[in-house]
Amino acid sequence: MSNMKFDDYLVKNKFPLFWCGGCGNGNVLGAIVRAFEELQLDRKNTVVVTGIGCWGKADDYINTNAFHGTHGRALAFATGIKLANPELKVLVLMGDGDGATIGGNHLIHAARRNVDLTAIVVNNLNYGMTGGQYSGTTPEASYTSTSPYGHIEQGFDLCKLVEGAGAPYVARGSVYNIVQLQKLIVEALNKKGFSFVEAIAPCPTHFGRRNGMKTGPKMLNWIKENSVNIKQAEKLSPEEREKKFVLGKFVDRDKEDYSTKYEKIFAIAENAE
Amino acid sequence: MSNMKFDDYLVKNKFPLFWCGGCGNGNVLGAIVRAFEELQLDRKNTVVVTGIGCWGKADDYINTNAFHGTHGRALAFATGIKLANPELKVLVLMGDGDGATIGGNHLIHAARRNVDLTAIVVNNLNYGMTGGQYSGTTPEASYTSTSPYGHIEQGFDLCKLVEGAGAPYVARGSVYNIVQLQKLIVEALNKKGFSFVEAIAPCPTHFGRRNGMKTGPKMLNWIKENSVNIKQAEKLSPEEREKKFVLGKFVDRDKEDYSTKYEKIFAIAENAE
Amino acid sequence: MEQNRRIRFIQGNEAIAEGAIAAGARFYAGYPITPSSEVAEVSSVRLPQVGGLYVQMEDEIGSIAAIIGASVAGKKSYTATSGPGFSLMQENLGVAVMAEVPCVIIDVQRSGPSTGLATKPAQGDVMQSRWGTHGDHGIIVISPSSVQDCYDLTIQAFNLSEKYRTPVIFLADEIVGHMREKAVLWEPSPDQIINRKKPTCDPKDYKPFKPDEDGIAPLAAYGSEYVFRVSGSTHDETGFANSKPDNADRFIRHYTDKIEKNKKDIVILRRFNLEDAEYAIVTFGCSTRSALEAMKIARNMGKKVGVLQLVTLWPFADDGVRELCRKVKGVVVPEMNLGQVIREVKRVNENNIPIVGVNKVNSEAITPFEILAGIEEVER
Amino acid sequence: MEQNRRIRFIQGNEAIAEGAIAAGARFYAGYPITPSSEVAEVSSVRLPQVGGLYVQMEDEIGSIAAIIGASVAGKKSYTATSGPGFSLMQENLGVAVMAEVPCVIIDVQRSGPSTGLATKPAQGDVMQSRWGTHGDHGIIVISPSSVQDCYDLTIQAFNLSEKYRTPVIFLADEIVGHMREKAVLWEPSPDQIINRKKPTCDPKDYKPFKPDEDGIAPLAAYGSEYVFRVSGSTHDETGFANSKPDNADRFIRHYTDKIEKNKKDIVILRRFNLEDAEYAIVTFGCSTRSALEAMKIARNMGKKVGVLQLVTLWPFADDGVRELCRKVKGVVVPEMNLGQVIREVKRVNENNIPIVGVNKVNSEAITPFEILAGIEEVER
Amino acid sequence: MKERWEIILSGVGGQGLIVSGSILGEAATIYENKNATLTSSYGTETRGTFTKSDIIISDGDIYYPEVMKEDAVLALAQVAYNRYVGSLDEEAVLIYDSGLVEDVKASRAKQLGFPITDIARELGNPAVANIVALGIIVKLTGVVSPEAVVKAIEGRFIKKPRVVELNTKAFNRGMELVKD
Amino acid sequence: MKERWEIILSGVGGQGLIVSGSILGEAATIYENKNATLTSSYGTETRGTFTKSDIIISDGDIYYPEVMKEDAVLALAQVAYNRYVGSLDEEAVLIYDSGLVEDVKASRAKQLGFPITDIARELGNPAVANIVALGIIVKLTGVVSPEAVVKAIEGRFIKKPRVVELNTKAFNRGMELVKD
Amino acid sequence: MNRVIVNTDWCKRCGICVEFCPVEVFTQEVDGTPVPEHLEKCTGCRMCVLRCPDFAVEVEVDKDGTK
Amino acid sequence: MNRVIVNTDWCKRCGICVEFCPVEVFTQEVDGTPVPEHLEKCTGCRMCVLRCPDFAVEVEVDKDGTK
Ligand SMILES: Cc1ncc(C[n+]2csc(CCOP(=O)(O)OP(=O)(O)O)c2C)c(N)n1
Ligand SMILES: Cc1ncc(C[n+]2csc(CCOP(=O)(O)OP(=O)(O)O)c2C)c(N)n1
Ligand code: SF4
Ligand code: SF4
Ligand code: SF4
Ligand code: SF4
Ligand code: SF4
Ligand code: SF4
Ligand SMILES: [Mg+2]
Ligand SMILES: [Mg+2]
Repeated sequence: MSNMKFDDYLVKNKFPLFWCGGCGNGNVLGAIVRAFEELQLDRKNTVVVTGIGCWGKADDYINTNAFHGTHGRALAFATGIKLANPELKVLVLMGDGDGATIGGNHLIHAARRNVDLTAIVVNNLNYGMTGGQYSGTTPEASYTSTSPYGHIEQGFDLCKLVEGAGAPYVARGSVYNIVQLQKLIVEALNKKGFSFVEAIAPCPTHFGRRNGMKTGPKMLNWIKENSVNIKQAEKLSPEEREKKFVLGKFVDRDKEDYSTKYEKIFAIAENAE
Repeated sequence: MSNMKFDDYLVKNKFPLFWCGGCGNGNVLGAIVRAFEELQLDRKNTVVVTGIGCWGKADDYINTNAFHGTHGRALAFATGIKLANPELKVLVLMGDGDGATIGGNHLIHAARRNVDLTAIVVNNLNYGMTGGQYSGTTPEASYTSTSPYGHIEQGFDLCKLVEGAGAPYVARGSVYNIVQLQKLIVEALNKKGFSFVEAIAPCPTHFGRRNGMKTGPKMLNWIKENSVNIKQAEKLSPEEREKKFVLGKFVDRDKEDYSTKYEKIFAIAENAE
Repeated sequence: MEQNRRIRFIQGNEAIAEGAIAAGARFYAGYPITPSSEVAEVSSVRLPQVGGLYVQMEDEIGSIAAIIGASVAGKKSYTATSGPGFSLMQENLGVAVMAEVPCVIIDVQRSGPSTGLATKPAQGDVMQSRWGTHGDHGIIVISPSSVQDCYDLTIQAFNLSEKYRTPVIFLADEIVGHMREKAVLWEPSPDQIINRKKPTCDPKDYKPFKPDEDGIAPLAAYGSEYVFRVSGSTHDETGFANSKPDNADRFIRHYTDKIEKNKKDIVILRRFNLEDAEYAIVTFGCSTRSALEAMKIARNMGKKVGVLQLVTLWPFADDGVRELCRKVKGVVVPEMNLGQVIREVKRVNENNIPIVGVNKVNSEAITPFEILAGIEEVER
Repeated sequence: MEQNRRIRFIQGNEAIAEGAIAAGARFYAGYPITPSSEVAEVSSVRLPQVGGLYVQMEDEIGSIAAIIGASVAGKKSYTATSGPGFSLMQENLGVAVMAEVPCVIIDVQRSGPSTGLATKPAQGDVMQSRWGTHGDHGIIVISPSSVQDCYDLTIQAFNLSEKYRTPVIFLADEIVGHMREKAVLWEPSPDQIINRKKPTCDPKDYKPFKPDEDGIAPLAAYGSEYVFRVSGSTHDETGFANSKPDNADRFIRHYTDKIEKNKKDIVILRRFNLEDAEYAIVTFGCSTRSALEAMKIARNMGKKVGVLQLVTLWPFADDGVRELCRKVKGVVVPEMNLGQVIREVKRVNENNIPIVGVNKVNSEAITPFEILAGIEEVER
Repeated sequence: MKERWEIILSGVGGQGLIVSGSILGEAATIYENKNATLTSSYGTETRGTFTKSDIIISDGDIYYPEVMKEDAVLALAQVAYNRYVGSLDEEAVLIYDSGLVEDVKASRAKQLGFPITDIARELGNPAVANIVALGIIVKLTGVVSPEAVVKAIEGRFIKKPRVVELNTKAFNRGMELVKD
Repeated sequence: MKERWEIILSGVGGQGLIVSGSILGEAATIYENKNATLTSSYGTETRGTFTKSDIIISDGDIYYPEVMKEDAVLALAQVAYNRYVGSLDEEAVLIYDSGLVEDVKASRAKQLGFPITDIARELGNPAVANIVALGIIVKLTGVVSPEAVVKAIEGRFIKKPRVVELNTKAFNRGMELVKD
Repeated sequence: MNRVIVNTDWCKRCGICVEFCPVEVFTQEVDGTPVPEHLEKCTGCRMCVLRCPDFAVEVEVDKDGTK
Repeated sequence: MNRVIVNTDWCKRCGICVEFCPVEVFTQEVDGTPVPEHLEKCTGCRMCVLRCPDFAVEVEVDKDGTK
């Protein structure tokens, strides 16, 4: 295959992007296609599976194979795709609502089952697509279109959750630290087994607007100010840490993936007959 | 109210119990009603919410209020019950299939949302009710009616998962260590906020039979041999620990529960009008 | 709540939320979805103002579960969704049927099966609202055609739900849900509000599924003197599981009968110019507006056209429609779907008069002119 | 697979799994539920023996999602469930419709709405199988009445699914699923198996939703030369989202039309003694057995009774039933529900002949004698 | 010979009645080219209570798969015996385990008691009581040939010669009981 | 006076057309006891592309809520202008923002251009262009009284006197534009 | 001596009480029914009560004889 | 000197490139369109390229002039 540039993976005739000005989705898309370039991914053998949401429209701009399913179920569709053809490289792009609120069960089970998928959750702390209601990651005390008096739930620490579910690769990046984000995505794509990358991203239109950060730059600055590196985080008290976006790689261990194990089942079953 | 004995909480005209000989469900039921006795719980103000499964039939034997819903959704029904009337003591009884496989999303969100509920998952490592298929907690390499060649998935460490989701009280007991189990249930019931107790229990009929432990005593001995106390566990290597049932209390921290926080919302909303 | 009595110029979805609160609902659990999200948003603002709870669940399955739970704990409760979420609610809708739990489920219909077109209207969930959950059951489905309806009929939906101890589906559509229109938010007087019957017997004798003479069992609330059990499995009067054939027969028939046998009380039909009509338009929801406009134009052209609006879609107005089919020469059934209500009209069309569907699924409203063309077709 | 050609004495559920494998299915994803679990269990043993995958998902929503994904990745796939699980599958069933993904969903019906009675039979999901998912769509539903049917018709279900690029519902019931009976597990020859059309055009020109002249678009598999996109949102021929009204119109109609317009090819009816019949029993699934027994007894009594078995429930055999209603003096429709198929029979009963339902929901099979009583009623 | 046989095997859960019914069905369908159906009632209530299987064997088609008129009923428990003893008619035969059914009542049907479970225990495993009973039924009714049943036993446990041996022995022992 | 007015407000997303439509509707329904409907087309495709609102105001009942025959159309963008300029008839008036619509074409309708957004900017906030336009429409058509609109503005922003002031000014400025 | 009573209507003959009594108080009948035979050994620890999954064992501790 | 090109068809005037260019190469038009005015300062770090959410910035580094 000829040398692919990052924008060879883009569907440019669909540009300009659907997303609002200052939305972080475009950055994550950029990090992904640049990771593709780095890995020289084969379009034909790649499937991008998306859910429903603003970020769920990302597959419109990626010219690999694509599956655009229902809200919250991307990982389940992806599991079928990958197990049916283990040769495929399967990326699963989900929002925080999609991937961690309605789709939380598929997320933890996919992590546990260790199917060789790469899940990228863009966490913009609310439901962008439907008008900025609170999601399972919305921080306590923030305002959304359905927490007009301030939100009273704690948000998930998604990386902790996915680690607790048993995933072999877990990392968090942010759109502000864009270079690191790309690096984590490359690592995740290289990982054999279930890999999970959370990307903290701005939704200026909804989360930003309702929390005093109407523009992309304001939201980016806020993300920057509220992020700490995993190393620095160690120095913080648990209470301080809970309020920060801790960025970096949390888990990276070797575990045989599902399809590899299934090969052994085939061998046993043949003999059992 | 007069002094209640543990068996005053039982629906004795439904005895003998529906469960198989040697099934651990009866033990957990015993631990629960003994905990009720210890706390002198008011039947009228108590609601037992169950899912569908062998363990899900537990409410048939408890003479408090009861809600027997659908497979996997007990926590969601319970959330509505509790939030609608915060005075109620709400127990949620679920199987490992019920509470952690199909119901995994409600579990992690309930933990995160911190509604004042006590969830007790009886983990018998498979779907008892439907004939012993593998569940999200079935250990790797074991045999079930749908893993005839040996199971290739890792099972959840439910306590880790629920801790990762943010629950303020997380503990694991076993039917073998029955006194400890009762103690953990009492603690959980006393906890304000979401409390989670996993009870490792034998299903001799299915999990036992297919894994060389056809009887209750054999399964109990196996559980005993594969359990370690949380203190002892610290001395084990991570690999060794992963293969054991670690028993004890993992998390116990104070967090304001949902209903308490909602009181503040009422105050703000009244003024906002 | 002075503003509650005012004339407002609001969206249908807002009127639904206001109607729910006026009906006495104090618990909302839901998961946002276009084009219903305004019901959630307005509820999140308004409920806490009146001591009610708004909670967003992790999905629609949990949402309907939570409102069922809240209802048994004593709060009138509701949720709002659209097709994809309504599909997810189907299993637990069965629990509300089986456990006879009053609650109101609002489905603001949008275009397409699957994810479809989130912001575009359709009337494609008519049959689903009747048959979407597995197994035999009865259900009440009400469909509004104006913003005022959204308010008035939401109150009615709660009333029927409480009266018959049954879930009620409020089947709106994107057009009615999103359009702004004048609505009078009147304050219902106590006798305009129906609350579920509470038990009055000795707490020891209370059987939560034992019907009174009117066929409906009183429902206590958790936390009262009445200790009781509720179950989504086949159960007997006590709420305990019971698999005896005659018990199954009794209760499964009950879920359908309590709706079907009270049709007279439940079914609301609106008749427009039917007295002298030679042709009738049978319609519901947003399409009613097009039908009435078409009728107006047709009448101006000298055609004797009338309109029958099925405010209650289910139980289906067998008698009303059968009678209509006996009286007129032909019927037109405009629907923003490929023909759902028309199947029912045909079923009761004993005289075999011509019935023509005007079906539109391109996500645009049916125009009056398309209905007029349908009338011309049926005239032939 | 020598045993595959043998006569076996097995349960319907086992025959379904064997039929799926014989049809070429190599992927099962499911979530256990009584009374369908044997389909899962047999599949978990048998699939790995033939290089196929068995995977249990976390729920039924994930199960149907996984088989849809697997199908687009090139494997014929299936799942099995019962009412509660089938209700949960409704949303993603719509994806299979919208994205035109072949797959087979087996619903082994059990008693009751909600959790009901897990081990007891019913035929309560007939309407749900047609209308359970939101929005307009068409669907193929096949119902077996014997263990041999479970094998033969499962193969047929896959064939239709592949041919029309559509999900097919295999609507069995507890009686047929759990009963043991003789079944000949024949090995289909290649021409008895239909596989989806693959594209043959230049990969650059491939449009996954552009129908050929036969109305069906070829479907490539992920990982081939053809790079393509599949979507559950309203999309155009390329699979990209498209909200233009004429596009919505075209595709939403297509999902219904490709089924309805091919009724001749799809619908299977079995006629028993209808040539001279004065009365007919219209039946399906397990009730067919009771109907045939009733017919036998009636014939012995000298009554001219015949049976029309709806092997294909949906698309409904409008023409076949309409014609029948023209020929006979009355029809009896026995169903283990409160009257679902009978609604459709009435819809096409243009001559208004008497139609009587024999409805039983006590979780026991309808006896031949109950049907005979129905015939007596219709004779009056 | 009779064209259609309707047989009920009844007892309590765990007695292997579905297995013996299946063997009978396999004998009839696979080895004698007859038709057969077997339906069982699965309880939801309590594990280990009354269960029954209906077996119909016929040379012709079998439509309705439930027994409409019993030719033979096996009762391996008192609760099962009680269920049938009063309702059977003269043409039926009621076979019961005389070790388990203690309270024998009058019946219009022909009643035959055998110490079925005791004999199974004698053979070394009470779990083969169902197969002993099968021997009795086959011998009494002739619904299928003994050879077909033996073939069915062999086919079913093809990889377990010891199980085949035990079951064949149990079956033959059941046949012999009738001879005696 | 006309019994039924059919008005379209069109432009691109974010111009506040639903707000101005709502104010018009509120003026008509709450303060003049008329009937009114407002329907808007929500796009799915791209944020910031063509949108429109249909407003109908009538003394009688309003059934079909979409405009069937335009009395007045506001176009706040070229794309919106293009959509209507060709299809309107003589009885309609087409009001456009002369600052944003550069390519003016022939039309059977009466066309009136005003520098709407520029004036709004002059007033200190381009976001009130929609209210300036409202002033123009009300003045031109008389569909509701100016007093009713001012009351509607006051009612809507009841807790924000500065917003009321700015909007009222914008509205009056729009009215004046027509006078000029 | 303590009294150990087995409710045979509820007992399912699982053998747990037998297996886990620390001092082997129980023997079993052929069908598995536990028989509290060696009551003299009973320490009154009540583990059989807590371990029985079927609420089928009761222990009445002889207060005078308690160790 | 480096060339910094803004694709105004794709640019949404969000201001991110302006805000985060370490050396303030950009100014903005009234409507927010970024103008790479101080090209002489550009270090070629390409952060504007990576930070633009709309793929609207390209930087051509002048190889001779690169620091
Ligand atoms: C079953 C179902 N429920 C709800 C919706 C409506 N819906 C579409 S996108 C979305 C939330 C999107 O939030 P997120 O996943 O965080 O993505 P974002 O838009 O923020 O990128 C919701 C609730 C749906 N399409 N399907
Ligand atoms: C939606 C749905 N799917 C599947 C089932 C079938 N089902 C009933 S219980 C059960 C599993 C029970 O396992 P678990 O929750 O572990 O409880 P146990 O029986 O082991 O106590 C299943 C799969 C159901 N009732 N509903
Ligand atoms: S709404 Fe938020 S998430 Fe969606 S495109 Fe706009 S900024 Fe991005
Ligand atoms: S099947 Fe297992 S879990 Fe169920 S009652 Fe029997 S032993 Fe207990
Ligand atoms: S533990 Fe209980 S059920 Fe088991 S044998 Fe002993 S008394 Fe019986
Ligand atoms: S009380 Fe203790 S010592 Fe006595 S029988 Fe029970 S377990 Fe044994
Ligand atoms: S970051 Fe990109 S979209 Fe934003 S202003 Fe700069 S060039 Fe335009
Ligand atoms: S390349 Fe770096 S220095 Fe140059 S304009 Fe971009 S951000 Fe500024
Ligand atoms: Mg989001
Ligand atoms: Mg379990």
